[in-house]
Amino acid sequence: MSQNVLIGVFVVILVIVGAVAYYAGKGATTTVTTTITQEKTVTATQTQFVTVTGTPGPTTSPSPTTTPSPTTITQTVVVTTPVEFKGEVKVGALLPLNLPIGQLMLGAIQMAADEINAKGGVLGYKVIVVPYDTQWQADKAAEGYKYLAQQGVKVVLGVFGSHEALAIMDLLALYQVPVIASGAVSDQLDQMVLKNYDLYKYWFRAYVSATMQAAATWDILAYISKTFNYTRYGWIYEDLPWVIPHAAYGQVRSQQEGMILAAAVGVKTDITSFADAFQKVLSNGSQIIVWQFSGTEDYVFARDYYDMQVPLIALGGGSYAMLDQFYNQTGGKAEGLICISWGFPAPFTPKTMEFYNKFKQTFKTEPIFTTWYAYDSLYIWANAVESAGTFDVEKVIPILEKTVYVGAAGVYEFTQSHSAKLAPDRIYPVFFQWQSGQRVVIWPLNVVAPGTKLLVPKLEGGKRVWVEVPWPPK
Amino acid sequence: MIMLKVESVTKRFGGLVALRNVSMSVNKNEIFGIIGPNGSGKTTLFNVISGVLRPDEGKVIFEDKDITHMRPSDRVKLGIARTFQTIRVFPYMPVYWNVMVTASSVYSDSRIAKARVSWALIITGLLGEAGELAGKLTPYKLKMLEFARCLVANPKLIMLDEPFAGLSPEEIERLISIILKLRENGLTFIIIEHKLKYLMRIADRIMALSLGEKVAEGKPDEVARHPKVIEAYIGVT
Amino acid sequence: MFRQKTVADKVRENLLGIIVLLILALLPMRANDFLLDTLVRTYIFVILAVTLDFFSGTTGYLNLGHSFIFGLSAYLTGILYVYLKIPTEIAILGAGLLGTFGSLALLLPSLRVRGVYFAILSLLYPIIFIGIVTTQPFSLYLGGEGGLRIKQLFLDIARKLPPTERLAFLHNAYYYLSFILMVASFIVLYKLAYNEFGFKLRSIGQDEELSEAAGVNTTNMKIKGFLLSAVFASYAGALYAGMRPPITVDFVNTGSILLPTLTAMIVGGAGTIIGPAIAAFLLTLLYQYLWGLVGLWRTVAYMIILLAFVLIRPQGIFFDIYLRIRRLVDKVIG
Amino acid sequence: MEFTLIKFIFIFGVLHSFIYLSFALGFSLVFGVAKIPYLSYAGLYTLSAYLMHLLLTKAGIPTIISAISSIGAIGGLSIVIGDYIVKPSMKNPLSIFISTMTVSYIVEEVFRIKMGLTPVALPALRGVITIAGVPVAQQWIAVLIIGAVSSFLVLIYLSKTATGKSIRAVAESWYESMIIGINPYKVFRVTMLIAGLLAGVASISLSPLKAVVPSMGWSPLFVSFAIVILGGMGSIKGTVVASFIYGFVEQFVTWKYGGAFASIVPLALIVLVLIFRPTGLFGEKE
Repeated sequence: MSQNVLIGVFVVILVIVGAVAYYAGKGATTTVTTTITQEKTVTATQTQFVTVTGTPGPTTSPSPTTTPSPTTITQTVVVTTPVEFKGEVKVGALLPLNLPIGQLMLGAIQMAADEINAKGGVLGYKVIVVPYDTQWQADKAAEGYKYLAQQGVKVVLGVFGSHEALAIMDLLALYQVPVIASGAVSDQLDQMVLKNYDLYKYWFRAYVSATMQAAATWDILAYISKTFNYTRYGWIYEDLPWVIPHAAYGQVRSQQEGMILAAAVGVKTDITSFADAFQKVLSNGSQIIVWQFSGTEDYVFARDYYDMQVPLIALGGGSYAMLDQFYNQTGGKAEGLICISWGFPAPFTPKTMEFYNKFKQTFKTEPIFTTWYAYDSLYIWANAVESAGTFDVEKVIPILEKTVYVGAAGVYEFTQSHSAKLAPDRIYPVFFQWQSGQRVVIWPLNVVAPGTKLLVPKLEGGKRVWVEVPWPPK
Repeated sequence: MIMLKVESVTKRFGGLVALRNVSMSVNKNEIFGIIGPNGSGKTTLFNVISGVLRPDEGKVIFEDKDITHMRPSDRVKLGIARTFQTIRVFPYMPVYWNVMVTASSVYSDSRIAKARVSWALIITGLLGEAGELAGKLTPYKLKMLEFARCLVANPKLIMLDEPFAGLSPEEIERLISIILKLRENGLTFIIIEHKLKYLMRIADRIMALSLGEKVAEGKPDEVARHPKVIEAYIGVT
Repeated sequence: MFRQKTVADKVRENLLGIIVLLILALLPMRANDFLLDTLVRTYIFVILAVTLDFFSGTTGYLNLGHSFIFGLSAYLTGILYVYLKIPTEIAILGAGLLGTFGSLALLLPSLRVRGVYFAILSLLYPIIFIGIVTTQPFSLYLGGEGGLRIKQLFLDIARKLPPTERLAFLHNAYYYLSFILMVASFIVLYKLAYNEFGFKLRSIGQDEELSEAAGVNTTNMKIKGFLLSAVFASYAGALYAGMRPPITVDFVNTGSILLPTLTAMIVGGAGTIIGPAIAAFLLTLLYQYLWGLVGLWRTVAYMIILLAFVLIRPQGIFFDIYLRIRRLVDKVIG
Repeated sequence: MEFTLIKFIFIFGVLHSFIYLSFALGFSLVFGVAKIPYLSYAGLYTLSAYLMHLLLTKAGIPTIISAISSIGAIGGLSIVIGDYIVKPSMKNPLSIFISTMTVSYIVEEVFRIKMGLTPVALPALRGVITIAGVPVAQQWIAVLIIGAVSSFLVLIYLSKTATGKSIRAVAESWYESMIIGINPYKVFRVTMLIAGLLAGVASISLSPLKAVVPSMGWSPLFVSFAIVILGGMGSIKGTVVASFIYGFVEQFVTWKYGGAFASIVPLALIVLVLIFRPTGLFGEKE
């Protein structure tokens, strides 16, 4: 009996795996492009996998991931635009594909690759994106970097998490495959590049560091506070390690700006009520609120911001508060919230709206923040390679350091520490305010549309009313 | 000489008193029987002696050593081995290991332990089943297994809780012969038993419990004739 | 029953294992770095599965806090390196030991709490640990956002070598370190699990009261058994931390550490040591390579396969398969 | 200030306690009755929220109907899980950890892949009412009422009806109940049904308070675990008391020391309780 059971087991396994693979492959045709690239991988890799298992030569890489998944998709593109390629060049995408952001970033990178290939590729070589799933874990990220290096990728893109970045930092010098990260905001990374250039020069970040993020938030905070003579601010933050740099920067900057941290309230990701946070902030006489989350707290925050009728300006950032559907999802309770957005659908550069529209109609959702930078990062590398005329790292890096690239998210110029420069005319976040369902840009001032109004809350008989203030103020 | 002394032990479970001020003493190399109707506290007394339960009052003294607060396992090492009323073995372990577990925790030298185990298995006639899972054995073999587990502990005192229950007359005779032989070799027994006619045959002294109190103690026939015992045992013998 | 075994007997008995180990030991000659990397993680999980099985599989005390032991020593490694400036190589040795003793914090409740209560109680440990590590002010000192960053094991040595040899050196060093630790922990625990020691633990699992009455000092045994399982687990944690910095909460994470381990133990056949080892080995590789097969759907596929395993053979399937193969081999060599 | 503090702690303590009660109760039933860790609970919790979302948006069914139907569906699914996933793996209690857990993971992953890119929001009552000067969203009140009513109904069911009594009998002792002629498997299925329904109710009343994401099911599961263990397995009374203790302790810590510690302190508390009372507050001694 048990004999049959055991045979049964393996049959079952095979059937299941086959079924899942088949379904995944079929589902692909109907779903959006990233998934196409993903699922096409399936069919492609299956054959690959079979051959590997068929001839168990350890010299051939045993990983079915070896198949450059997107070949299929790029080929389909190629079919439409007949371009002669000299050959193929692989670029790695090291991303937490088990998170939405990872999938969106991969989609953006793939989108960039397709566009580049449609224009004839890089140095006449067809760009092939090789994805690797880090599962948001440092160890897997390290394995992924080695794997990609072994696949002969010329550059590794993505790298969203700071822990993932730190995990691969010491490998860079060993493998000499450069990284153009989008995300990984830890300032440690910048320090490392500055301290030991030779070991870490392969690291680039087509995004800003945590300190710069904090700086951007503080610019508008300081400006608004000056305008309305606020001196006490309350800070509501997600108590996870990523906010530590913001706290550190806040301590320094608040003294320069002559502001006092009236209340700092840390919350957990699975929070259900901000009543206590607002109560503390209000009772400590704060005049303005700064909020920073990375999870789904935005929704709860917006709800309680309205329910508690909090009569203070609340500016800050979350993962979803900048998305267009947020206002309706909260039933209009997001009214008056000021949100940071590291990429915004407004004609900052020629590329911005083009990318935004294309991305949105492909993925049925807006590009979440580092998605913009993932898209640009491939272009940055491609341009550097084009102007270097070679894929050789040692030649590409100096050019990257001098690069000034006009991308979808803004204008990229790398600092001493190989991080994108933060400045209103370079990379800079947009701050907008939710005004009756519209996202009205209020910062930086150079992009504020004429006739813009800022809604300032005021308490009248227990009810919160919005006072319209012309913006920017005279 | 006295081997085991139980001094005015009282054990309560919540409100109900399982043992009230029971005292007894067992001499070396004798077979001491304990009788009494169900719920008279026999098994509780066993649990107190073997350390599974701690008495609320009173003392247990084994070879002039107070063991009232000693772990059961340490008592086994001292030489007190017991069986349980409802047969208890380790069902998913081979017979050999059921016995070896005890042997190896009593003897530090594993060779002696092994020798001891094979000796016990031979005496109890389980050598054939040494490799089988204990759960698969017949009731008689299970009793023998429990018995063997007592033997390997190099015991001075063996406490059997209803050893004859559920055995055929022949099996009982076999068991009795083993007990007597071991007794000749200097072991001491305390036996709880309902089948009085067998107990009377082998026991030197008998104590009768009723509702947690000692009602009689002495030679088997005396106890059997004791009015309180008869009253307690109406319809049993 | 007590016949002394000759060397030939021993070899014949363990032929299967010897062959497998030989293959694995010689693998680095042919395999590529990625496979080695994957295997390193696989071995770590084999160690975890075996250690978990040695205590929980036998005594029935389901220790859902196993990832706590693993992560604790990982963090200790980081702390030793960052705050006491101890080089990684030595920090690992120290942290393994400290972690073992630290893990006693998890054991002590088990001396009173039984069954499912112990399981949940031990599950709370990693959760609380993560909560503490990610919360200010502790998070300031325990790594902040990127995790505790320590210098990779042997990195200095590697940098001294010529570029061509560096990678090979690192990979082989890591591979063999984890391999040796895996083999050592497996052999030690396997031997123990099938002699008096192991059967005493099993007796606790089957009837703790009886086992005490049969002369086994249960408290003592539980502590010994737990420490034995903890020492290997925490050395695995420290070693892995040294090989895969930075140290983040992933080292404690129930999902990423405990889950594969527990699964391997159950699907492998609890208490058999070798079953879980095989299960951990195959399942980790399966999960790794499912990516290539079904892409994003890997977790779903993996879970369905697990479900199939469990429903077909709740007692654990890999041990049976092992026995079958072994009997086959015995037949072949007569 | 102190007074407002107490006021807030009390109000939100009550609110959260009922939340926890509403999902811990169902879990406690399964956990106590069948002595199985019903990890599928997380999956059911997530599934019912998404199911309702789909019914609303894709099928355009009115809110109430879609809510009720999704709850019912979850209840049925729970029975199916009980029959085809839990029961077969009962031979080995350890296996239940895996078999029930896989369900949760499959649900989570499927929704993560299919619609995980951005959270979805369920329709909530938007209004706000003021209790003793504390503004509270009507959704909270809805949760309070629903949680209270459902818990109350379950408690009545358990204490009055025959099946309910038998459930508790089984909770006391599986075997003895079989001896006195209760069919444990029938009871088991009823329990599964109730658990599923409660999971659905809790999910659908709570989800509007926050966003719906694929991984939303786990934290309720963990809290339920903690509460059931704190209260003592198989003791409904224990569960009720424990969820109030948990709710108030958590709120107190939140207000006094900040939300960061609110998720740690109650768990640490439970560790202590278990060390001193190894079978929880109301659990029966071995």
